[in-house]
Amino acid sequence: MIIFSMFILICIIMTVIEIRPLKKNDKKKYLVVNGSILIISFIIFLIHEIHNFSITNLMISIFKPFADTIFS
Amino acid sequence: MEKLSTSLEENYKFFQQRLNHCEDVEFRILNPYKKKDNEIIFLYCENMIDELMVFETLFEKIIQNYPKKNEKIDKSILKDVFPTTSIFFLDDVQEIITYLFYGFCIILFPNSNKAGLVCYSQKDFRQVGEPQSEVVIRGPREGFVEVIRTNIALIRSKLPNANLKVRLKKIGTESKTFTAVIYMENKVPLDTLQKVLTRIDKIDIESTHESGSIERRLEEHPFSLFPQIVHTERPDKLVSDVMEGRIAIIVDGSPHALILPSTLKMFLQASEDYYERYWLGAALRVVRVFAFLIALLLPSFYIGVTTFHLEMLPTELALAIATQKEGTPFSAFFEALLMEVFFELLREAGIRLPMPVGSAVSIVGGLVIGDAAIQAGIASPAMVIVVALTGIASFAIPRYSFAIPLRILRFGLMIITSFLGLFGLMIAIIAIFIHITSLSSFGVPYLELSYSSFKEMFYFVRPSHMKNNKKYTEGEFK
Amino acid sequence: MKSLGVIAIILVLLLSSCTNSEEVDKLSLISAVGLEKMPDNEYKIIIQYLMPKKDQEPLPITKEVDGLSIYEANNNLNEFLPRKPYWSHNFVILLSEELAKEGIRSQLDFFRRNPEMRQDTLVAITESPRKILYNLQKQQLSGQTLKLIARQASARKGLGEVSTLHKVYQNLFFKKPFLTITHIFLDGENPRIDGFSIFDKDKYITTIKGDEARGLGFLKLKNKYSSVTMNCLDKENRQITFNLTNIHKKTNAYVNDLGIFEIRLSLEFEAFLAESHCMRNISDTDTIKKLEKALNKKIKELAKKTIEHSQQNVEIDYFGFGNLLYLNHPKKWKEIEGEYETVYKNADIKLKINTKIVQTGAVN
Amino acid sequence: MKIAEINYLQLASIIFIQILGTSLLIIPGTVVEVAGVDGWISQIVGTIMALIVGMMVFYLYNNFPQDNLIIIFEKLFGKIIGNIFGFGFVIYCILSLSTVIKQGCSITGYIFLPETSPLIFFIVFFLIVVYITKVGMNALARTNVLVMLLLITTFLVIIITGVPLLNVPLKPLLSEGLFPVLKGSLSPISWMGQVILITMIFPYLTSGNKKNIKTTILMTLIVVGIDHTLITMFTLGILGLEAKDLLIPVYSVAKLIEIDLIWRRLDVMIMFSWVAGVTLKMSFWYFCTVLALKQLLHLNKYEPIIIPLAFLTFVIAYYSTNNTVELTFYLGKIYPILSLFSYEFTIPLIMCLTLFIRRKRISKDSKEFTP
Repeated sequence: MIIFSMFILICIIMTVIEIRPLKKNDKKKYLVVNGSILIISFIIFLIHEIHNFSITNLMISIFKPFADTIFS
Repeated sequence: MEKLSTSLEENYKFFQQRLNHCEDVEFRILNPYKKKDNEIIFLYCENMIDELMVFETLFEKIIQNYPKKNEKIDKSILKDVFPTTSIFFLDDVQEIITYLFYGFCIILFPNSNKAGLVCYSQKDFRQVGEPQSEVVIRGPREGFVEVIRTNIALIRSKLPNANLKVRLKKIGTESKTFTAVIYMENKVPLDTLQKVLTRIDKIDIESTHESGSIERRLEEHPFSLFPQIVHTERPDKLVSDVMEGRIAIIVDGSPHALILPSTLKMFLQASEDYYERYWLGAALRVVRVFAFLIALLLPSFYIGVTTFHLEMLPTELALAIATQKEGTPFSAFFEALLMEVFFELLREAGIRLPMPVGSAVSIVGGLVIGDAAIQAGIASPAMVIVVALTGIASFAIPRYSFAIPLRILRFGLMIITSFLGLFGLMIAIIAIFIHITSLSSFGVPYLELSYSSFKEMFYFVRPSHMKNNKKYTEGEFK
Repeated sequence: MKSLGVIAIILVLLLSSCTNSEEVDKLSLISAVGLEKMPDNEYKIIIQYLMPKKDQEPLPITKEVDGLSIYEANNNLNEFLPRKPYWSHNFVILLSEELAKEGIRSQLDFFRRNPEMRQDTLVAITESPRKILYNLQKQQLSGQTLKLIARQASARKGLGEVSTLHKVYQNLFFKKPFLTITHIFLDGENPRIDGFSIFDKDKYITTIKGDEARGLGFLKLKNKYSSVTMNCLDKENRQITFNLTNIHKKTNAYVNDLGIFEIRLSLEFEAFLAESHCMRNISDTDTIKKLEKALNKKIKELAKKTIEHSQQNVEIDYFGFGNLLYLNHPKKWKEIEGEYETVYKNADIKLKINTKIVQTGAVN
Repeated sequence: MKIAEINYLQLASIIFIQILGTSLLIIPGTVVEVAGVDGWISQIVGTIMALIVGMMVFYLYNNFPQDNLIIIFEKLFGKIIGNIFGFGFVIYCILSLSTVIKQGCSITGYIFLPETSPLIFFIVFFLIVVYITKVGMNALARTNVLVMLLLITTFLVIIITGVPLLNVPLKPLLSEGLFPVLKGSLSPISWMGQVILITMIFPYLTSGNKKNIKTTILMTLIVVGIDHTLITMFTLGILGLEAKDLLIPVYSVAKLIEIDLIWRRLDVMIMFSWVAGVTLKMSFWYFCTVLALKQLLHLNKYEPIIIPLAFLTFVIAYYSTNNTVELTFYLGKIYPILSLFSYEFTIPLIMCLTLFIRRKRISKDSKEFTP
């Protein structure tokens, strides 16, 4: 957990470093894009922590009937 | 004052003032009739010049042809003295002073705003001898010296051809060092040439005394560990590279000529490869590729195998290593680190010391690294073999500058391997190769695996190359 | 700044990684292991490991541990062992007959799952693994020696293939497994290999020794040497020995219309005369023809002996004829799959043997 | 900025590593489980089907040599539907990439460092992938050639040293009929259908003429198909149906190989080169994902979004499957369906049909590719 949070922190810092020297107009755009991507990943992380549910689980539950009929 | 004035007195005073405390500069006034406005002033730097020649040719002849008492002295007098046009006139003060220190004799006339310059330059420098850093068994024994004129002469004598162009540039705002860009006009790719010339013009530096400082400023990736410009002391190597369409740069005062664009394989080639039998050259290159890999990877591979993947070894060997390891207090990583540091220390000490003391260091070092460390239980014999092999492999790389990144990277790889095993090693190798392949030297990829480059590396010897240099101009640029 | 970030990540990585690096001198290399059954479902494992000491020949040390499972016993080892057991250099797994009777598939599971384990480890059955391992203790590389013995014995004596872990499992996945495993006897002090154990699926049945075992080699081996000794043509009490090589085997199995399982086996050998106690002059082609004929007969006799033994005494097909039928005629196999035992018992096995004497050695 | 140039050898190596990077070790297992002894026939069927995908890719290249997939979508389907397809492609890329990462991490973890926390592998792969993507396509393409040589050597070593170990006949042929073979071929098709990813790098193929690019794509697919077939044949021939029982059958084959003189145990060396392949595969996938997202969002540069997007991908990968059983099931049964019904077969087919029908009415004024 500690490693993970440090990892997130470093990722955010690196992103900020990357964006900082850009022009003002671009900066806003990249902030929005990067921020939303990071938020999405955080939501995925939270959902997994709370409900133990991931996208792969979703895929498996959707496609399992197909798979069972095809590979029976 | 930027230009000379017409008054001789003013000029004289100016030079006196400007060259204050430059006590190697001699002022001589020639005024046989002791009459005003009829004197000539000579300036020269006495250490840079052949003084005897100045007296014998210049002074005596001028006195012989000196006009009558009533006639005015004029710069046309020099025309009578020198039939050839080995004299020229300048009025820019800064340039005149520069020429003064190049070894020219400056002649100032009354009522003239131009000074005459005659070259009497003579310096006593090192003779052309065998190059120290690139020794060959078979091949020419001459190497570059510090004087640029001698160096250009060495190249010219090998290629008396009008296509060989020598362009002189001056680098350094203070030192005004002569720098020659040498290339074959009909072979060099023009865009590369243009790039090199513009980049030389852009160099902003106060003074330079060695081509190394220019090398840093020419490279596209100056912070990379890997050198991107080959330097050589051998005229034959330079000429054969120039014949391939590469560009050479010679800096006055440095016996190391730069060759660019350079690729990784050039660092693994020795000029001898082309003089010996083809098979030997090809085989030696394979050996050098192995030496490169061993120098980079062997210690970390050993750490990875003995601490993570003992199953890779045959049982007997595993047992033998374990038996040797028994009783040594350190972990394999620390042991390797210690021995590598020992080795680097010894190497550094051996290079700096004068020859007789140097051999003493190597004897002591051999004892320390070899026997004593094992006897004292600091290192296991297997580790000593590994470190020694690594050292020898790094000496087998023909260019010293290319062995430096390997020495540094080796330590990094050892640290990563000690934490992550062979997995970490592989990841680090990929990172290194990604870095190497991302480098380029004047638009030419530093390392590119293709059929033609492979063939060039191992298969074709240079003679056929000389006839058809398309491989460099077409093959590598794509 | 950027490089600072990278350095920070690398530091985090390095400081946090709980790696599994083990120094060489913190491991004990296991070279052989034996499994025995204890009462109360417990296992006794006998482990022979090498612990290198400086300036000393590493001799194997034998220890015994108990445990409910083999993995647990492996962990229990460290009750007295100062080093981590390391399985990668294990060469031999010995199973006691008692244990093998319960089915070896489950007993070997630990060795299959353990990623350290090599799959070319020798698996052998013996009466008492313990005795063998204690007797082997004086050898420097005990496990390796035993594996080499097995390999040489299988090649020279014609006892079928060396049964490695991989071969055992490969066999168990066949439609009709025909497992035979090297059997190690204890002859006084030394281990000896002169026979093999036969299995019904993965359960140990019995062990075959001596002459009865010899036939398996002819039927199973490919391109390996083995020798045949027979009586001389003219003198009854003198022997002549041939070395056989370059085996070409053709087999065909099918079920005929009457429901009888028929197997056609044709074997071609090249024979070298290795030793002769009679007939100093064999340059005559007629003699060679006669010898070839006698050799054919002898080999047939040996093979028949083993086949008869398998059909009559144990009633188990350990040659893989059933699998052969499945490979070539999967439909027929399905028909007789249920009552294969009885079908095999009445099977008609036809042998055709053809030997060519190629060389007579250095003496003419 | 100058567009990186990719020559034929580099293109071939990209396709080669992109498919074989992970499949070299895994593919026999997933196929043998479904098709049994006839797994190698499944591979041949899969290769033939993959050639169709390759033809579709070339058909797109033939018509849009200067554009990549995102722009082609826009040109073919208009702005709105094109963008929807584009975002779908990004999601597909992230999902596929996350399975690649998961495979890479779990297999290297199992073989190299079984006692180390799996997070370490994710962080290491994260770092190297971010670094490679930052350095760019040129270096990636050149390193690909190097690693392709390494993988081919590995492959040849397995094949050549495996010959004496072959002892299980590949019989009976088609005992269960043709149906299991076809079912088994789904997984190879989904693997080799990943060749669709090179639609993202069309603009980089500047130096080639079209015919040569066609041969390069198809020949590489055939070579990869031969590799798949041979490796499956050898796995079956050496292990028999035991291959069903094993987590990574090819690794078990490698464990049996003995070269007495040089190396007794070759398996780690084989894993060594596999790690290189899987790293480059990940990097290429990630490069395409970043490029696609950058184009969809009309950004100037892709460098600033590398780290956040990589973080998202690695989080998804880290939390994708809980154990190896689930991963094997997902890879063998779910992923082929998922990918073949989306971007590996169906959508390219729709694109080609659309292109064929309205060939003359494709809008020409659309934007240009910028790296």
